[in-house]
Amino acid sequence: MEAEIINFLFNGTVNGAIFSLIALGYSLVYGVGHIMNLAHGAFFMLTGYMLLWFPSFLPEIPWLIATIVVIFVTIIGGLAYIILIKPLQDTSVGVVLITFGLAFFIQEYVFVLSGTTPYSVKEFKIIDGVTKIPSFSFINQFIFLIFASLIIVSVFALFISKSKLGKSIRAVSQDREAASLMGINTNRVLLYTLMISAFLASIAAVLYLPAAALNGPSMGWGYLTNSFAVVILGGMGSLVGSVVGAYIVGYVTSFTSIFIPNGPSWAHLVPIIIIVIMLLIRPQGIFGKKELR
Amino acid sequence: MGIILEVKNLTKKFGGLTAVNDFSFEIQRGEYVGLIGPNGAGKTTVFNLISGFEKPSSGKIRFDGIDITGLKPYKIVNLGIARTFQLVRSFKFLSLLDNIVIPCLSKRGKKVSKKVGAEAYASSILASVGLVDRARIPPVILPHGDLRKLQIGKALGTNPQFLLLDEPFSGLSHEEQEVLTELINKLHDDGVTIFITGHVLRELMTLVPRVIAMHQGKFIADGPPQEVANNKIVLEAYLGRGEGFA
Amino acid sequence: MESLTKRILAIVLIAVIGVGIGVGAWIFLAAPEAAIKYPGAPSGFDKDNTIVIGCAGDTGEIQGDANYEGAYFACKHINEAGGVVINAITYYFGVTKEDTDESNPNLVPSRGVDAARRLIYDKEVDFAVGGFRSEALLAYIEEFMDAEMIFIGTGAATDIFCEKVNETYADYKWFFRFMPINSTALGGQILYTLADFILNINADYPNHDVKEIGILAEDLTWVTSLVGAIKDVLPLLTGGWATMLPEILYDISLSATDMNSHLADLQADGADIVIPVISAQGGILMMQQYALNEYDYLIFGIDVQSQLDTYWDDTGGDCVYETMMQTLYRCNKTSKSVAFWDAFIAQFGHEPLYIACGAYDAVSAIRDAVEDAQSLDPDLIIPVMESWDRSNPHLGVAGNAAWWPNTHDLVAGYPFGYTLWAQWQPGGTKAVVPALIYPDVGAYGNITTGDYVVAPWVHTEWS
Amino acid sequence: MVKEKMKEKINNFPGYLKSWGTTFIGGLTILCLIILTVIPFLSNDLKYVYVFLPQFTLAMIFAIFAASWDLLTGISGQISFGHAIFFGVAGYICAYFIDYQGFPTWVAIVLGSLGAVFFGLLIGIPCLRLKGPYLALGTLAFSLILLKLFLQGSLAHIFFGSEGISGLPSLSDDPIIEYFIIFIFTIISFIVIIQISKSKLGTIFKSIRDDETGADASGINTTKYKVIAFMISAFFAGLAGTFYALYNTAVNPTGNFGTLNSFFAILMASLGGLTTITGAALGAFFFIFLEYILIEIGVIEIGNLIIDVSLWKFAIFALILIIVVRFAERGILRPILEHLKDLWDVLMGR
Repeated sequence: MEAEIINFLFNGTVNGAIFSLIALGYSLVYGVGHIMNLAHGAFFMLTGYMLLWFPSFLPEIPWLIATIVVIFVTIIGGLAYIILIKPLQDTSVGVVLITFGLAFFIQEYVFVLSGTTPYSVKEFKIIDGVTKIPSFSFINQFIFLIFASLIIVSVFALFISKSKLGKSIRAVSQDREAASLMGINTNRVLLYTLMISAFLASIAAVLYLPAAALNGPSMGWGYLTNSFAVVILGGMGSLVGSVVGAYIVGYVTSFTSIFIPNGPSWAHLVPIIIIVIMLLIRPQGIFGKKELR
Repeated sequence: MGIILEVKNLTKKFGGLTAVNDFSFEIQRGEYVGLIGPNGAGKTTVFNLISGFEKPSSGKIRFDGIDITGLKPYKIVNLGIARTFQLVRSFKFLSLLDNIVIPCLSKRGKKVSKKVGAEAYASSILASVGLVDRARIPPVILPHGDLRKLQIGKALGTNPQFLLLDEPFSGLSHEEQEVLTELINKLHDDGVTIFITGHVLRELMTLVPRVIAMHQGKFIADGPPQEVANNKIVLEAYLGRGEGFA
Repeated sequence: MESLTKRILAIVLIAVIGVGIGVGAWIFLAAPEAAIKYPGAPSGFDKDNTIVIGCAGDTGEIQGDANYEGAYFACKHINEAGGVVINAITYYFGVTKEDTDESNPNLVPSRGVDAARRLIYDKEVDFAVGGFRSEALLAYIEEFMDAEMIFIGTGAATDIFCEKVNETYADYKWFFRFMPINSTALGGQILYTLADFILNINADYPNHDVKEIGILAEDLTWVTSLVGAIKDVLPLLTGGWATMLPEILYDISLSATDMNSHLADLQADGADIVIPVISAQGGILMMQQYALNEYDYLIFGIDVQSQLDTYWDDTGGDCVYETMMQTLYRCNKTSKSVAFWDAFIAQFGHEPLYIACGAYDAVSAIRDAVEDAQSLDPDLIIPVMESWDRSNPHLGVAGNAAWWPNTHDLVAGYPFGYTLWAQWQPGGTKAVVPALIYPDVGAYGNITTGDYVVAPWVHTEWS
Repeated sequence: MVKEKMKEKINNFPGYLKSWGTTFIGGLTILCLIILTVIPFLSNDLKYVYVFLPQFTLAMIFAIFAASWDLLTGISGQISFGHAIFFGVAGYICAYFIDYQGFPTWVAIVLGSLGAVFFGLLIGIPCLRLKGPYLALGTLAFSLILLKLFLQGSLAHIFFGSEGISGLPSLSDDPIIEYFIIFIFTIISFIVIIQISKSKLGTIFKSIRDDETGADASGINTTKYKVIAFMISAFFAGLAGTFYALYNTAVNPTGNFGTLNSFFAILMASLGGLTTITGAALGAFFFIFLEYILIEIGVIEIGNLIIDVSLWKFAIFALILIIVVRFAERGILRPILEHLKDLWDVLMGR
């Protein structure tokens, strides 16, 4: 029982750490631009596959490749905004459709290049090995992930509240028109927001996937659904909510998987059920403003 | 004649803000009443509460003897209250005719439109608001004045006995205002009770025989325009905001 | 005047468009006729003298390619040996394939139906082999049955096809399964092997009781009956020694933390042996986390991906000490096995997947059946194939194929259809283990090629 | 009164048809119908009958499906990303009644479609509170829940598991008869959907799409009509779903509930141009035949480079969706049709 509780807490925390990184960017983009970016999970997945592809033509220095990949995905996020999202950002349907198309395209592109076979990218692990206590062993990379996630989230919070760009991001998220009247280039702010969001998803992948595996091109959707659950739970656009929501979803998933009979096969339904319940009961989320109509 | 609308102790709170505070008034059948107050006084909220688009925090609204507090908008419309919006709304991809066919298809609208058919009835309304020659075009290309007329046409489609007009004159040129005034007067002559808002007093003064004034969500005065205009509190309310009568 | 020129112009334009569509359609419909080729068939032979084998599989994915490779290789061997003579006419074998796209996680069943129709009506094949994903095959199998064409399954393990043959023989008699043995039989194989294995390994470790058995399986239909069988029967077979832990059925869209928590869960429950039942993506993650944490149990079960020779690299060597079912490896499973294995690697540069072995055996069997029946008529061939029962098996590279006449399912169990157990050993080599389970196989000699190695961390723990 | 009107309509019908036939849209429709009627008889070639012709059948099934999506999203403004729910549920219900209860195929088709209507009600009511992208998300979540429930092996005794239900009878063993059955149903479905969109009901749907508050203020019970829109759309999606199940003679979770099906509906309807209904048919034919062409082309060899075009199919579809949504809001096919119409007008000397 003791081991099960430690197992639940550890894996719940890892889940929370990874979900918070992915959902934070997702929530930011929605909060600032009301852009529901369905390609967010695809950025995560693409990072993983780039880690797989790039060593074949780059010098095999893991940190260098990882850095290049993250930069690459960040740029792709920016390009996606400039080329695809920006012209359509006033129609919510258009954005949803085009980001859906983008996500699907990335998925199929990866499918053509790498098929559905799973791969390992464990050479990108930052810390190898495990830390053992009598009843449980902790994977070091996951421990690192938890701390890295906390640090990144804090730095991000500082960045949003203190930096100039952060302040204009907040201004735009509160009132886009007023912000543009105050001389803020809202489109540029949105561009940076999308790049930050892609960057966070990409960092999440770089930290997490080496200790996991590339589970095929469609794995991005699962993380996207989880981000939805997190963001809907915490409130669209609420950054505190996203982090709290991420850990709630993480622990609930882990709890279901370990303590509920037949739990493992239900665990992946939990986030979707959270989405539906939250949408029906309190669409603005726990921390969200009631701006939803 | 008798009372048609009775509002008692109406209160609406948005979070910490009280938009309408213990507001009460009565309107007789066939009256022509203005609701005045500076910007942000809570006029639109009162309209939203009467027409059901918002639910009051407390208080009662009775229409024609029926308690309509908290009813859904379409049910209130089907009792005979129609409204227009301050910001022009229209079904932008439908033709003007179809824009008016929609209210004619409501439960109350159907009662009168059934005999001649919804489309014929709608085009008669289009004629009465003076847009019949544009029946087939969509509203997106209409000038602002015509959109205001369309709004009233849409309200008329539901065969109302009580009409809520929210700032019908805002953004109109002088000529357009006159045409619209004429239209509203004609409706009043046909027996429709009219309740109208405006934040510029002068416009309403010439139009209505009775005004109700509100400020910061509270009732401050009720009476003929001249009397209300000279009311000290009303003057303060307007002057305090530096708007005046101009 | 002007309107007349416009009109003429319009007519010309429409005519051009019309002619364009017409020509396009003509090229489209008429052209493929000439393009059909049957790889494997010797050149200079026309369609009439070629027995065409159609491969239904997912081209571009390992399973579909393996199916094609196996069939192609068989055709090549048959043709090199002079083809087959029917009524004094020599026939050669050709092979063609259609993409059913069934490995795609976004399965489109109509695609498989379309591929089957192309094989039957466009490529005009005489026999078909293939199938991998049960739900896709369930849709397109009907096409072959409607066309009364013999179809040999080489990849799907579910019992359901053979149940159909049994229930409505008249509708499904054209279906035979060559690979793998059905999932119930797989369960049986695991049971007998594991029961022996548990009892034997206990003898090696006097200080530790190896008896807690966990199951880690993907939550899919084909797993259900298998898991149920293991749970019920394994304790009985070990004389009540083995006890079963609650099984873990995971959602196939798993993430790393889930797999880690399942493995930790099994560790916490005190598992000694864990039986994975995995056909999809889970295996690589399982082995990675297992090797990293060095959990105190052995992995011994089904992990389809680990049959691939690329698995060692895919897991970065983490699959070491995993023991799993393997249809064929380089050993004397039958007298043909080693020769086939070496020739296949020489031809294609990689090891044959179980589907390739199945397809090879299937095509070879078709050749023998055609020769026996002296006809290409399914009605005459089916009785020949049904006559290959336990008393008269058909010798293949992957086993002695014998069918149950009423279900057309492979007879499972030594010496007919059975699977080997192979372990990944340090250095990236695979060995067929353990010697205890496979005694000398008569004329073929010993089929085990290595000794079972207990993972060192488990060895330390148990000693 | 009503009877007289009907009589009048019937008496005027031939004349109406004649005048409709001379309009551009009418003429084109009649031309298409004639082509579709003669196409099955153009060749006796086995490949033509068994491979080429069924592509039309498939395209028509997806045309109904895409049109039903267009009715809900294009006409009524309720964005659905989970249309596969209705498609899959109807297929499963149909398959269940045929395979487990031994019902005749036609009864099962009706039951399947009605089951989809029931699900339209079931999904429609809770989703009423949601708008825009939230509705998209909600419907997507519902479809994912259904997909996962049906996929679970441990629930296989309730939901038939990952292998679904198989061995269904096809509509007919003869592809030509199958073709004509679907053809007739497609025509009926399109007439009904187009008539609905042109009727007063359709006008109300459009008013809800354009301005829901305004519709409310006009005395329209928007809640009721939104649910009706969900139900009508679900019926036709369900009809397509049952035909798809019978076309494949099997149902399974990924194939029938997969998000890909919702994607297809969106793709086809957007390509043809939203709100046009007929555009959905054009989109469906375009995509089915694009796939057919890609498969026919197969593997291209350019020097050492070997490209299997058919693998790129979905990537190409996604790219087309991106381009259409980004650059051609009105769809690709409608502008083409408009150019053709100009040509026609010139030809008719107008």
